[in-house]
Amino acid sequence: MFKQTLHISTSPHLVKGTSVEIIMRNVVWAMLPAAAFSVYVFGWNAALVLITSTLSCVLTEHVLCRLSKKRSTVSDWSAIITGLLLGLTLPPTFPLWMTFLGGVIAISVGKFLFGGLGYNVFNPALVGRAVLQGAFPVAITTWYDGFAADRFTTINSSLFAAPFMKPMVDGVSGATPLSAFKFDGVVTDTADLAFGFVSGSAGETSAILILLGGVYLALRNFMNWRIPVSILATVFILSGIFYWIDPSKYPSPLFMLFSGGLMLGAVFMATDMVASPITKWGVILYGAIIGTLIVVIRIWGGLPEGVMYAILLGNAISPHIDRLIRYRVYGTSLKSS
Amino acid sequence: MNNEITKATAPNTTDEFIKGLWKENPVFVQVLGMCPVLAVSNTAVNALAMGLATAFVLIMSNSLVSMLRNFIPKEVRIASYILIIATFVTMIDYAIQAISVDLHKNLGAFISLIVVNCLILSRAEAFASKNTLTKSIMDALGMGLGFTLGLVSLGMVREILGSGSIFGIAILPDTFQEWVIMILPAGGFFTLAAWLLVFNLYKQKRNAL
Amino acid sequence: MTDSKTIAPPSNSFKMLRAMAGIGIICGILIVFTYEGTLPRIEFLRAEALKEAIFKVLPGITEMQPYAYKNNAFVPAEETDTDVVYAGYDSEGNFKGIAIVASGQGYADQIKIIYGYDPENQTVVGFYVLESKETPGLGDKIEKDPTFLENFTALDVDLNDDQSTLQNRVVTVKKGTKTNAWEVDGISGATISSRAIGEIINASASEWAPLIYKNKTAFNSLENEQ
Amino acid sequence: MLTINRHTFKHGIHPPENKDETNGLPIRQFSFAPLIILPVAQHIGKPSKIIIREGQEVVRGQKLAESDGFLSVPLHSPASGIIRKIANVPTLSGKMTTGIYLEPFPSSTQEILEGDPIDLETATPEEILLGIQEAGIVGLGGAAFPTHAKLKIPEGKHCETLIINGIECEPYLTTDHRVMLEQPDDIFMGIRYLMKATGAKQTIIGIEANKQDAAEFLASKLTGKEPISVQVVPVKYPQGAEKMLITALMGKEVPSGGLPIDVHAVVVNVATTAEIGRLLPHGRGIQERVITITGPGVKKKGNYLIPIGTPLRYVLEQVGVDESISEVYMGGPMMGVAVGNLDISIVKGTSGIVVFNQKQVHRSAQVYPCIKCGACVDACPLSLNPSKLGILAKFESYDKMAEEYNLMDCFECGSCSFVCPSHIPLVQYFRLSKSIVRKRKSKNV
Amino acid sequence: MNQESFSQIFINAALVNNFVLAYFLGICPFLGVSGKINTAGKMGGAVTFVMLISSMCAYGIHAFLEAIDAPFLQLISYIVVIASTVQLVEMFVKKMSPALFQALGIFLPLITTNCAILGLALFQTNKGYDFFQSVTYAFGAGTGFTLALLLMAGLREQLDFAEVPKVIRGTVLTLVAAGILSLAFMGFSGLGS
Ligand SMILES: Cc1cc2nc3c(=O)[nH]c(=O)nc-3n(C[C@H](O)[C@H](O)[C@H](O)COP(=O)(O)O)c2cc1C
Ligand SMILES: Cc1cc2nc3c(=O)[nH]c(=O)nc-3n(C[C@H](O)[C@H](O)[C@H](O)COP(=O)(O)O)c2cc1C
Ligand SMILES: Cc1cc2nc3c(=O)[nH]c(=O)nc-3n(C[C@H](O)[C@H](O)[C@H](O)COP(=O)(O)O)c2cc1C
Ligand SMILES: Cc1cc2nc3c(=O)[nH]c(=O)nc-3n(C[C@H](O)[C@H](O)[C@H](O)CO)c2cc1C
Ligand code: SF4
Ligand code: SF4
Ligand code: SF4
Ligand code: SF4
Ligand code: FES
Repeated sequence: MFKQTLHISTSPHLVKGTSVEIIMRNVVWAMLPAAAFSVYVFGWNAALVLITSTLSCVLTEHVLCRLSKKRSTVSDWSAIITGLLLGLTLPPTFPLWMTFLGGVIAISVGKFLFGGLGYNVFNPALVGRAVLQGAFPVAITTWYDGFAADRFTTINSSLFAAPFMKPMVDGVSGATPLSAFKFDGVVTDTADLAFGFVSGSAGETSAILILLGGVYLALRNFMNWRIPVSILATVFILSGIFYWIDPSKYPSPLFMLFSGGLMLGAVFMATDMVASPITKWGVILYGAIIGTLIVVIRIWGGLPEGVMYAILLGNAISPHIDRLIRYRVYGTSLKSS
Repeated sequence: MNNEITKATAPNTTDEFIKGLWKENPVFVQVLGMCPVLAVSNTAVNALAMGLATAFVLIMSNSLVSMLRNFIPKEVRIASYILIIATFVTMIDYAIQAISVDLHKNLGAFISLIVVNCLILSRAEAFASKNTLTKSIMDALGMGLGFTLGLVSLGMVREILGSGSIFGIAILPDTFQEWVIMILPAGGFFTLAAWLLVFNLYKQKRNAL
Repeated sequence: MTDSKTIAPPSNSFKMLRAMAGIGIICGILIVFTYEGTLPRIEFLRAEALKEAIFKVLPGITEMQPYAYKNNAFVPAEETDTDVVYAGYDSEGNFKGIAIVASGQGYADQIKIIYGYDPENQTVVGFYVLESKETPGLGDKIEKDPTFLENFTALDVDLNDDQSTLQNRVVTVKKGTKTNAWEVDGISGATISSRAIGEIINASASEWAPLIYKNKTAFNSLENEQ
Repeated sequence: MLTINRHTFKHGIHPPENKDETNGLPIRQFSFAPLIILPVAQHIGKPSKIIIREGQEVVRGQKLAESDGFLSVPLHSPASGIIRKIANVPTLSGKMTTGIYLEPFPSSTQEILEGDPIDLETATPEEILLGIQEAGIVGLGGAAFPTHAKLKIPEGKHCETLIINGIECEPYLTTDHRVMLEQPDDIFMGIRYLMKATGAKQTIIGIEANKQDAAEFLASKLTGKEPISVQVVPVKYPQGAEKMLITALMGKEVPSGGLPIDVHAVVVNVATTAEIGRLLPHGRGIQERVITITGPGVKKKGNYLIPIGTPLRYVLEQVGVDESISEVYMGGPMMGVAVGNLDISIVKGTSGIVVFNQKQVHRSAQVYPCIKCGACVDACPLSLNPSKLGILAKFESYDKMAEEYNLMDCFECGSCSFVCPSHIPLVQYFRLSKSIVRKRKSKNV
Repeated sequence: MNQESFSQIFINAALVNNFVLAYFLGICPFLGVSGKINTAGKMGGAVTFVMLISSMCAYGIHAFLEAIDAPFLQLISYIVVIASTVQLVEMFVKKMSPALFQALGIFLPLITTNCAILGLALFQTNKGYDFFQSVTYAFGAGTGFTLALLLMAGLREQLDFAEVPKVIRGTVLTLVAAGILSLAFMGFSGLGS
């Protein structure tokens, strides 16, 4: 009757049944609508950029694991997130060789050097983008208007710039809503922003779809909803105050919410749990800091957009937040009599 | 401490010279005086000028310290070294201004900052104050050249990738896409990290053999 | 180091004094010699560089003369003066314009420029960057980009009716959209730096142009004193 | 009085309860095994001293071993029979300890030997404590700490509140639930003894909302003359832990490193209470206890009254288990210990037996690095930071764990391991770390 | 003369042109003392304090050298005066707080031979700041230095518990993190204008 050998494990013998892989896979699902919409807006250009960035991240992860003689960690899906997010932050006509390089840097510098999954102190996708922005500031701020008539028939030649060579600029370059505002004082209609009828990086176009993805993740408890809520609320309130003071000088809070990479950053990038604080209040403070930095950079800084920088700075601050904001351990602060 | 290692492993003057180039390279092994290394290595020319200026100060101060080593009482030695170093730095500062205003502009305040480069003070303290003039000069030559080598190797990488040229001469085609980041501060950090990584990998491999 | 602070014997402190004094003397001699030796050459190089810049921004001149604005008038400058501008003259000694140094915040750090102002035509006639830390390959186009430099060969800085300030603000617009003579065509990819130049010139010209225009006769003769 | 609390302690988790299969099944008497095996160390503290010889005949309820000092309780014979052997026996921890092999007489009437009754009215608190000790009672909630030792109020402290722990937050287990439904009179009698022994001014019976029927039943028995109340609290693991229960019921926190008495409370498990109420009036010793036997691998699930010392193998044969069983736990699945050897036997602290078969045990073996998702931080009822503790444990920074991150407060509830998406064996790390820290400390002293 | 406002000077020195991350000044203490948050904070405080003092000294020396027309003595007098000031501070700290002195270890004396301090003195002279501007500049630079040091220390305390290959651990990793931090600080560019 009892021939079976018994397993001996230590308690608890029940587990909740989530896993890193399930979480990561769901994040990918949540991003897909926004990614698909960007392809709809920018055509094959955006598709190629997204595919290249994802491939390059996955490939880099695989190769690095092999080189360091570890089991390949590609199957945990996190490299796919990094790749997709990197692609979404790039202009849809960004040269593919630069995109590829960005993916390599995101994974190798942003993730692997720091110890791989779970140890990266900065958001790897943003490390990739920050390096690209530092290296190729012109290419990364060359935008094209969406909904070009030929977007599903032709591919922009700048995508195929030879490796290490400058891209040829062709087609009409458009200004993003933020740079239009900062440099020319032109305000884009909020509905256009929310539904993506603007130029910008692939992931800037569909605030609504990104938000929906975020709601899905939050409902399934795969994402800390406090982070986006805190960031968006801070941006809204701060810019609301300035708008109230002088509407002719400062952008409206709705414009601030729906323009640029704010939605993508708040929903998918600041929420990377590895590089964000761990407690509820810590996370809210983290969101408030990021939100404040975004408003400061956008309104007073030299650059039109500050989401990436704000999140990277937030990442750098989060160890301190975790050090300062901890839960009071049960029974402490009361004197043991 | 350095001194003990030096005495044990470098019995003759050529060795004093060689060690600075490789085994005790100030940039890659000792990681000393990093500020100028990072700040002025954005082009090979700047790096070379800075390296030579540092080497000059190093050689001169090492010589003078070595010559005066029996004359300077222990209590005031650091003060005297700083005085000596600051003198030679002021001299090279004026000399560079007299050579080219542009070069001086590019190197900025970093020429003056050679004063506080701990490489120089540490050589004076750890070596020149205890060794003969010839040995001290050899040591300074080696360290100075090693420092220059480190700087220039950084500067070359940064200049080639960042501007497509080397010592100001374009070597890559016009269509080459420059990596602006290489000239930015971040590029300095990254390049130095990469060089150190290469060095560590090499050391690891050699130790494994 | 130990903490015991025994008073050093006199012979020792004498040695210390002697050593410091000796070193001080050696150092002093070295420095002063270098300074004296290099000073003429350094001053020459600096003056050359300045002269070159002034000649660049005031086309066609062969002579120049610094003027300082003191007690509501322009007088030939002395060495210690601060608010200095440079008047330029052609080979016949005719007054051609004024070179003005100005600075302001750029993308990376302060940018220092010099520009030439022709009070006769009320235009900016030349422009040169003296110091900038703008990003190589981007912001440093303000020094090199020929179409950008083209902006400053005839930039309109007309004074307003009561001659108190400029008629139109000098503004940098997006590349390719310049429509008025007082606008600067920006550099794409370096909007911030090119805007900074527009703003620097605007601020400086608003201050200097009325003064110079009012006193333009002060510059008419080239005092040959060299 | 029945009150329904909406609030409870902070954090905690909600594992699937799986209590429905057994919570409706009445307690049934289990038969005697052909050979009963009794380890003498059944409780925390000093093992009892054997006072019988091999070959001796004993009567049910007779003392086989007597207490050896204050932190020790006697062991009573669960059946009339003959002592076959005094030898080493296997235990749950895998170590062998001294034990008694008892062969019950077949079909004996199993009359129970009675001792000196403790009269509730006349006995002094000291006499009650002595009675509890003599009855061999230890905590039946699982800790098996000698109850009289816990009830002894230290010099300078006093007890206000007696808390009866009817929470039973472990999934699968329904022991306490059935005891509350079937032995209300014993429970109230036990409470009277306990209140007298501790001097408590009031008693709160704490019950989770998934046992509403038991709560209402007990409340209906209240006369209103005694200061006893029943409180229902929301379901949450690990509410049964005494610190959490005190917070849930009284809104107070037991100081770190302190005991319930620091907030003038004493917590006793409901089954322990019932046992006191049943045994003391007759001066009997404890010989059997209620155990839930359940889990997907068990055929005849139920709540059984099982003689102490019954071998586990016999128990499983009687209830019938699947061919493919692969894990057996003594206790619930959250805190219970996996059994490696079926030759061990039921002890006083055994509150449940859960059997899993292959299917349930098929969990993902992949352990990922901590991704700092914070799930564990939001699960830990003590508000520790298991994420940080886990990383420190991996790097063997035990002292930092204890000094900066309150390692020693962890009561090993396993909530953190339960929620971790990276499947990091957190509580396992902490058990090890705690024992290492303890060892280092004792070495330093 | 320099027209910059105090807030402009402060923001520029602390964030936009952070001494460590943009100007590469004080890299050695940045690499050396950023291992622990506690020490980093103390070091930052010490450097800020020394910066304030040396900034005032440098302002005075500069005025004096202008008066006697001996610009060639600038470097020597800066270094000597700053060195002696730090010496005084060191003696003061040793006496007042031996624990702090212990914590800063060999770094307090090295503050003297730290280019951030000397750089500050030289830059404020080059920029032609007046007395109060100089002090603001020193305060901004010190704050920026402390900020960079603290951020780095936080990251490194976390990285101490990361599974990093041996060849990367230590200086290489610190430099990479510094590089990313420096990229992140580029977000502040243009702020102080
Ligand atoms: C690394 C880096 C360096 C930059 N350097 C400059 C610069 O020197 N000057 C400038 O105007 N903008 C600089 N920028 C800013 C961007 O190029 C900015 O997006 C651009 O000025 C916007 O102008 P556009 O609308 O013409 O593309 C830099 C950006 C980055 C990321
Ligand atoms: C050495 C020792 C001494 C104890 N002393 C007391 C005590 O004086 N009073 C008390 O109420 N509990 C005492 N306990 C019991 C524990 O505090 C606790 O009630 C027991 O471990 C079971 O609680 P738990 O199952 O909630 O963990 C003691 C435990 C040990 C190990
Ligand atoms: C995580 C944890 C969960 C517990 N759950 C229960 C429980 O559900 N029921 C229970 O009676 N005791 C439980 N306990 C034990 C109690 O803390 C406490 O020891 C017990 O109620 C005291 O009664 P006893 O000594 O009569 O067993 C638990 C302890 C811990 C640490
Ligand atoms: C809600 C959520 C957001 C994430 N955002 C990012 C991101 O912005 N960048 C990234 O590289 N990885 C992201 N990841 C994936 C994963 O955390 C990342 O690969 C780790 O940072 C690698 O250690 C995210 C994961 C989740 C669950
Ligand atoms: S003296 Fe200078 S170079 Fe040396 S360690 Fe200190 S700061 Fe670095
Ligand atoms: S003198 Fe410099 S190199 Fe030598 S031991 Fe001291 S700090 Fe190290
Ligand atoms: S096992 Fe310890 S650390 Fe984990 S949740 Fe329970 S008390 Fe907290
Ligand atoms: S639940 Fe696991 S993965 Fe999440 S923070 Fe805790 S230990 Fe890390
Ligand atoms: S601090 Fe700048 S060289 Fe060391």
